Amino acid sequence: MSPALIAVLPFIGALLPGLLIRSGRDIAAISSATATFVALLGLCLHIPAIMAGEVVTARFDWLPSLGLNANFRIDGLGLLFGILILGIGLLIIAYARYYLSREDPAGVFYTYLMLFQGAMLGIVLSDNILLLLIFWELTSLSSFLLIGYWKHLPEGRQGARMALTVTGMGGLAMIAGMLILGNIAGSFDITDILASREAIQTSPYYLPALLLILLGAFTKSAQFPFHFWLPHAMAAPTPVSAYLHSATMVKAGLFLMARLWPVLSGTPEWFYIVATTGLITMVLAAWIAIFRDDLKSLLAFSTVSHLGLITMLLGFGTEAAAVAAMFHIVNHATFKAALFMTAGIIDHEAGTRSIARLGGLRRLMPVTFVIGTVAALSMAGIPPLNGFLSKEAMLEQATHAVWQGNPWLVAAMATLGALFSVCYSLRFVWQVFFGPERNDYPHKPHDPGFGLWSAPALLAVLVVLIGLFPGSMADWLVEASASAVTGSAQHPHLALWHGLNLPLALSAVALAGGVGLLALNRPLLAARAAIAWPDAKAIFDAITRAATCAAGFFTDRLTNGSMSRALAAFALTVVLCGLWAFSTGGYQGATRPMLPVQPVPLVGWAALMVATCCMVAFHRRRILALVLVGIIGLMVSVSFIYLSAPDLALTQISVEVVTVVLLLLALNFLPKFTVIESRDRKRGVDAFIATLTGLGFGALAYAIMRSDFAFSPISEYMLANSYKLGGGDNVVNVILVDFRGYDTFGEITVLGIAALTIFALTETLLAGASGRRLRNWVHGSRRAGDRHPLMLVVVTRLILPVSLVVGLYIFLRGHNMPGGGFVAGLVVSVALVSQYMASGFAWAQERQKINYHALIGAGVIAAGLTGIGAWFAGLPFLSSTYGYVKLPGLEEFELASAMGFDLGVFLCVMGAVMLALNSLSRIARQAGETVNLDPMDIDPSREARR
Amino acid sequence: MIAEIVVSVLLVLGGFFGLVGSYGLVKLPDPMTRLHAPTKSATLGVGAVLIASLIWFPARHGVLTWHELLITLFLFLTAPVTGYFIAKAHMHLGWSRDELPRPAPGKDWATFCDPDKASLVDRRAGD
Amino acid sequence: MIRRLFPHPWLSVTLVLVWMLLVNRWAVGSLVFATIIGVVVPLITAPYWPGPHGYSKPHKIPAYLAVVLWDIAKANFTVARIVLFMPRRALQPAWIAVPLDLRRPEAITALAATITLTPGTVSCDLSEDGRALLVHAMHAPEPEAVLDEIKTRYEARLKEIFE
Amino acid sequence: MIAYALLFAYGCFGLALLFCLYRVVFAPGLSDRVLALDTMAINMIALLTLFGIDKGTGMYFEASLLFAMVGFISTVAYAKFVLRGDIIE
Amino acid sequence: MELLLSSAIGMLTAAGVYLILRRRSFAVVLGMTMLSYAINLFLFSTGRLVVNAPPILRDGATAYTDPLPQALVLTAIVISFGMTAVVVMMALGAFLEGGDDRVDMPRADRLPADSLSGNRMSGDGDA
Amino acid sequence: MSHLIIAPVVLPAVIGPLIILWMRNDLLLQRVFSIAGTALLAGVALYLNVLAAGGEVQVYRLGNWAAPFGIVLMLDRLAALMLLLTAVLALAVQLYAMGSGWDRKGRHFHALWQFQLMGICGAFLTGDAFNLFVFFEILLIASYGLMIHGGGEMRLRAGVQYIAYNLAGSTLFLAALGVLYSVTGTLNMADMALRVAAMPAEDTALLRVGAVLLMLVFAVKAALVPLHFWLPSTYANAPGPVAALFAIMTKVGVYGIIRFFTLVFPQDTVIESVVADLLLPAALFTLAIGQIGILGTRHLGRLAGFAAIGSIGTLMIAVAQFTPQGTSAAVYYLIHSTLAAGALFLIVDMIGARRGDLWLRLDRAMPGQGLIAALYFTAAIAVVGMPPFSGFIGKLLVMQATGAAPAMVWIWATILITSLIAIYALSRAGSIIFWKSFEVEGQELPSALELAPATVRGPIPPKLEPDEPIQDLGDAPANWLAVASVALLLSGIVALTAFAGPAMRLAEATAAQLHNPDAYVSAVLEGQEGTK
Ligand code: NA
Ligand code: NA
Repeated sequence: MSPALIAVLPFIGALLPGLLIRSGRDIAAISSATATFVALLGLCLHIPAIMAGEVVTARFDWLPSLGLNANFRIDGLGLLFGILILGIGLLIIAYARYYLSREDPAGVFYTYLMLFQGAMLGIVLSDNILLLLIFWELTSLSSFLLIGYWKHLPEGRQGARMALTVTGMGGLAMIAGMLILGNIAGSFDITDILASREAIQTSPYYLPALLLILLGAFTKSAQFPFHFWLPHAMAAPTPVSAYLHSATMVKAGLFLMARLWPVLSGTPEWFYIVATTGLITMVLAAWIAIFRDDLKSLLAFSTVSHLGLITMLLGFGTEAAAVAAMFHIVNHATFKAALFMTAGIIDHEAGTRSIARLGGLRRLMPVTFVIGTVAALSMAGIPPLNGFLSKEAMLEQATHAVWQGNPWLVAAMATLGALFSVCYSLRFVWQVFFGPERNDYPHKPHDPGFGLWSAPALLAVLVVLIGLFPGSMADWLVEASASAVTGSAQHPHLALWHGLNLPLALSAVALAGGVGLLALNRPLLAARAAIAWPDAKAIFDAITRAATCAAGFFTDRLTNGSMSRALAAFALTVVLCGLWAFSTGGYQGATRPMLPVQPVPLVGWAALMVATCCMVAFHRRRILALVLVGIIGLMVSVSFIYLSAPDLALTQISVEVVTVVLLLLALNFLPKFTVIESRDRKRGVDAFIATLTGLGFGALAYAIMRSDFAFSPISEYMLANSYKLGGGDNVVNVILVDFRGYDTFGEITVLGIAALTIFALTETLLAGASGRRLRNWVHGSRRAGDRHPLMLVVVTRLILPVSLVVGLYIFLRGHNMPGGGFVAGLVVSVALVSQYMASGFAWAQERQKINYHALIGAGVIAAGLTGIGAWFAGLPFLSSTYGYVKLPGLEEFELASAMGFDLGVFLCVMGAVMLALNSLSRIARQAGETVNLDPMDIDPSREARR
Repeated sequence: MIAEIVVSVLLVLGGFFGLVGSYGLVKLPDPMTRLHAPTKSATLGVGAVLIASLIWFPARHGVLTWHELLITLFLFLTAPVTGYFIAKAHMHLGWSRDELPRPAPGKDWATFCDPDKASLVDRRAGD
Repeated sequence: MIRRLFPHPWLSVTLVLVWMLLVNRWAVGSLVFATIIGVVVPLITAPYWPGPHGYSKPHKIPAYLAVVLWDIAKANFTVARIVLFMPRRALQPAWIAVPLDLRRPEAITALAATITLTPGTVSCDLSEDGRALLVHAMHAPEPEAVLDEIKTRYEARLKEIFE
Repeated sequence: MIAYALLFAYGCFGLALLFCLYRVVFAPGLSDRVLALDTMAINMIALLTLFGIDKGTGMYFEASLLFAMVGFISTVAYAKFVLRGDIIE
Repeated sequence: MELLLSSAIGMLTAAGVYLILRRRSFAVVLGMTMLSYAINLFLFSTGRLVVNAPPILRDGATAYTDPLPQALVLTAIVISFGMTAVVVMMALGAFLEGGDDRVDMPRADRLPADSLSGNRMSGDGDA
Repeated sequence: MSHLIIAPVVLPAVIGPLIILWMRNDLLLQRVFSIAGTALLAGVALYLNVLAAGGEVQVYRLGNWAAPFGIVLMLDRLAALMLLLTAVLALAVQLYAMGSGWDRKGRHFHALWQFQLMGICGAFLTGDAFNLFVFFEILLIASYGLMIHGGGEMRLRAGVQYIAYNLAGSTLFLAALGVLYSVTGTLNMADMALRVAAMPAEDTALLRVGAVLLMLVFAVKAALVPLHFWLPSTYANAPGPVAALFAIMTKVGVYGIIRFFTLVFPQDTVIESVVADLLLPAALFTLAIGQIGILGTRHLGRLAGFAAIGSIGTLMIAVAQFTPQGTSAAVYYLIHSTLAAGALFLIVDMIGARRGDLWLRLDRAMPGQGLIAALYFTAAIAVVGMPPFSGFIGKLLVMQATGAAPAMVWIWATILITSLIAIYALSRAGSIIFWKSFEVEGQELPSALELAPATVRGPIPPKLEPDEPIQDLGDAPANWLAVASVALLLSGIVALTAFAGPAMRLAEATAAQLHNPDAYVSAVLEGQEGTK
């Protein structure tokens, strides 16, 4: 079976329980087990080839340009871990079937479990470190789900989050490490990397890569100082703990160290970092385990300790140590899985995992007792169980290790670790199973059914068998894996008896010491309880809480919703960046001569400056500010005229008045005055920023006006061809409707959308809270009488038709003289507005038969159709044409297709302006204004008529 | 030549009245009297200039344009209304009804009457 | 029919004239176009022109305009003198209530406009029944004279023209 | 001669503009400022016409027309706002 | 002339920037209007300044000002008008809904109601 | 020259007004036409991708004017890709808007939607600098309308800020264009590229100012720090589907930077490294502030907004390299982050609709949450860039592309550390929302540790006001259309992961085309037979 298929099978297995989420525990367990079994079978089929020294591979290109490929390999190491993952996985699946209660959502559980299994298998079968990274992070995610499976337990959630954070951190570091490693080796394929030991160890990036990768491995394998997360992950259901923390997840770190052992080990850095970490972890965790009350917690720290042991062995960097490490991986998986399951059974049956509340279970749960004792004794390293064998091998290697010139330090520490190990193992047996029977168990304990104890029993049998017959039971597996780890053929001769040697003596010391320590257990517990030990969880919580708090504070303070801050940052950024860009470039100084200054423009300039200053000074008096806006607008328009831009002036003037009308309409409902809110300091800072921006922008404008174009501008072509190709004398208008008609098309769309937005907003406002507020509106200021003065009505009545004529004139001549659709639209709108102002909106609206929505739609469509029309001539969108038409009896006159476009502009502008004003007026009407039936309030002739 | 003289006279006249109008804006003591200055003098000032332009173009360039006439008409049409409104605004802001003569016994000026007084038969919005 | 096509004949004439002034090209084509405008625009704006319109004696309009123009020119000098040379304290402003005989809004508007355009007086407000006009005089030692002039010189003429 | 007349007129209306400006800055109330703005627009029309005479072009005629129209509308709008709050009612 | 125009642009920009840094939406709208004047003048000035040479083809005329920036400014004016209309309306809507015309987001935007100490400032509008 | 190049603009530009003209009071018709239009747009975009895949830059000369005098539309690989991305996102999100009923909560939703698409597509297609401004304005003003769709105080306040900020941005855009025109005398991007390349070195100050201002304009749209302040409140207060569509809007800014600084101002011109020098630190800060914001915020909507900022940071790190490798990584990550952010915003909206609000606190029950929890989990994984989804691959690509950069250590450290923050923050948010909801039943009170640090424990807030516009979905079961649309986006992410190889080949081809602008320039300026 292809390695890729083997790696995928668990994921397929994950789909089934997910899909059959409601069909109960049996179906979920069976489907998961089937997938696992098939994968295991497939893996085992490769045993002969691997034993022959082959590496089975499968390669699929995934993302070749990154070097991320779906390459899989099975070698001895992969085989060892694969068998552990799938074999123990199978047992866990069976165990969990009986462990989970009917209420637990089994489908979800098995989905998560199989996802995790797939991720784990993916790690060990990857032949590409980027692929490995993906699976690596997947184990973090799926274990997050598994640990948090019981959502109702806060410990579960916190444990899950802690596990994810810590292992996630390691995973992230590892990303960097792996990328560096791959870049040194020139490939991310493990096969290639394993062949580049020389390049890697001589690279200056070796140490960073090593540190980053080890950070990943250590966090995953819960090595000191990252050991704290593992016990908190024990909130997971016991099958999860048994699986994750005996055979799989925590061993992923070990796997990685073993996988990269050929290229990373053998250096002093490796030795001191890895071996020392392992050693400390082994001793420290074992010490802590002695005092744990929760069975699973005890087992968790023992796991940490044993992981430290294996890490230390790998850290030694010798081939023999690697062999021992592989052997202990096998042994630890068997006895620790059995122990976790035992603890689960006790929890399940007795209702508690607290050692203080247990004891005397020997007779009540004989089967469990046997299984637990066998496994625990193996953990303690008691012969002839398998734990003893690998512990001897460990001690043997420890005696060879020299730490900073000190030949006995490592051995002594290792013995101490073993001693603690004996102590907590025996404590497990002694305080749970021995002693008097109690009568205050939460449940009445009894042995569970076969389904629950069969899996640990099988493991216990393995513990014994490997211990007794290591040569036939484990030799092949250790040989294959150790050969793969070291990269050279290893032939370990595992045996129970090595003769009387130093390790045996150290074992004896450990055993005796352990028993002695157990005897002192109660005073020790009391002593330890008296000392306030730093609680890792509290520290972690404090750190994350502080981080969350700091992030919250920072975010809230930085992004505090202040518009002023956002815009000040904006202005400063612009000015500083612009200044920097200018000062770092070449500037030749002013080259263009200045236009002479005439007195009248000077007066206009003074008016503009003074009005602007007053505007800022008086901006709190809002109506006055609007009057000043009017003056500024007037001056700007006039300067456009003076500087040869009549079209601009026309547009600016007419836009101006509509804007003022709009602002006045809005101001009717807004406060009429702005209160002073900013402190003097803020006003000063704002003024500084404003001055800086003004100076910068003014200087930029000056620099531009005083320099010439570096290249001849494209507008020269436009001036030359406006009449010839565009048929118009007004070059600006030809640009607008022809050269750049597409811009104008967009521009009227903007206007139309603006009006639609205003309309939609008005609808929403009137329907919501604003509508209620408006219905109860009380006008703040005293109002004068005479809403619709007679004189205004009469004059606007006359102005309206005249303005329509003027609008038409401006529209028609736009192509050749200043004007055009836009100005015409505004002129007509303004005329209508004046009519509305005179006689009231409602009165005027009743006489207005055109729907403004339709005007906007028609305008955009008219402009669009003018553009599309060109398609029928095979020309691009908006291609224009023009010609001269001669009607009988009349002079020739010009017709340009661009006029159709200009008509669209006209309609759209008018629709938009009127729809916007309409919307604002509706707000006013909501505020209780009445609708008049007559155009003017005072009309003597009306009374005379009556 | 005659045209030139006429135009020059008109320009000087226009400039003079324009200036006087705006000067009145500064010099006259209270807002109500200030209102008089610009609405008339400026109107005539601009009127004179516009007429000067009307004469000048055919005389100088041989093109008769009537646009100035339109502007003049437009100004004469609108200036009274703006004066009327500014006066009303000023009455509203600065004068009480007792300072003014009554239009007729028991009657009041429109600016001072009930702001919500309906014209004759008003409808409530939305009815 | 004609009435419906030309709801406001004077307006139509004005618009034709305005168009011709605007295009400034006295050609047949322009006149045709102006005529079209003269028909169409009043039709469009007709809804905004409710009620009867027209003049009873339109031929008196030119004479009235001449009088007004002359008064404007004359008064301009007066006002200029006041603005330039009269000390602030000597100024005697006055509010004058002008009772109206005119009833048509157009006529009242014309009167008010005339008053405003002639320097020295500004029409400020109507009474709530529309039967009196409030006029402010800039310098009126004798308000009665001003009132008299308005009534006889302008209102009487306008009443002839409009009613 | 015409050049001097033009210069005189320019000077007068320029000065007029300054007077208006003074009234905008130093005014007891809003109505005075609106009045000054209105006067400014009218003076601008004069200046534009002078400019047209000066440069011999009728190009700026529509601008004057719009100034007249727009000055009127915005003055009425300001005043109506003062009087009634709502300018279209 | 260039100096005058660029100083005007700078002045308008400074005024605009100062006003958009205020805390009330109306001032911000005014500031945006100022900025839009400034930018329109600026964009216009990129065609460089010429007096009495409008880009309208005439017989005999040889020099024309650059028409392209003018076309761009026209587009910009129209667009900024639309934008101004929307922002005014939105500011009005926010005032009507929320009771004040502050532009800063209230704390209730970032923090849940129960962590606010109930001192959320009330509206000061004249409603 | 295919007329279909302009179809992505004309199609919505016709459908939008048609909706206003004839269907403005008929929601069903609006939905039919609008969705048909968007689907058609997706089809057109697909066709344009096929067209662009030939490797030739397609030019559409509007008005039949010769470049650089008229406006041209340009279709290259990047433009085509962005169009397709827009159309797909819009289609999915629009389905969601219909399924969730958002389009009923105000007027003109569909018309504005079409105009929004018109603006975005136009921006991607144009080859003219000023025209880009115009289409920016279209997409902005439509976005203002969509942003405040449904109304409500907070949304309007946020809308005012959003529009005001973007008005300042538009002003800056005009300033930048003015400066560039004043120096180069042209607006056509290809022509500008030629002129910039020919610029004498002693006269570059103004040009550099123009280039930098332009970059800042795009940085505003992309929400780069310190120009990012507008984003969190805007996105958190925008209607869910609108926020989801906005996922493409920040990308318009990114697109602008890529386009201008590969075509007009490539690294070897007078601009030198001005932009890259500014961009990279900004990108790093953006990433950091975004990810810290994910942890720091108390509101799920703002969380999604900060996530969007963070993703922009990552994206801009890649862009700021201005190498083919960096650009191709950016293109890949851009597709990913658009889909992921879109999905996240929709999921957040679903959560809000069911939970009543989006505050990250413990007292709200979330009924019927299994499916949504799964969707959230998936989207969160994608957003933080954990395996197996494209976010992880994208992150690897970005890191690999910056492996040789001088600031490599800073870049990698920022990416990795902020990833950790994001992982923690999103898992925390997820567990608060989905796992803690069980506690409301009352079996146990949240322990003190569980509470977010600054939370003051208090009574459950009063029921929402009856007219609160967002909440009218209540506890309705997940609407199949809404779920399907989220699933559509997520399946896009899955596809991007599974077909990372082909996707990356596309991205590389895109980057290669971008970094060889000569073909683009000559396509625009040479061989203009038949034009005016
Ligand atoms: Na404006
Ligand atoms: Na503007």
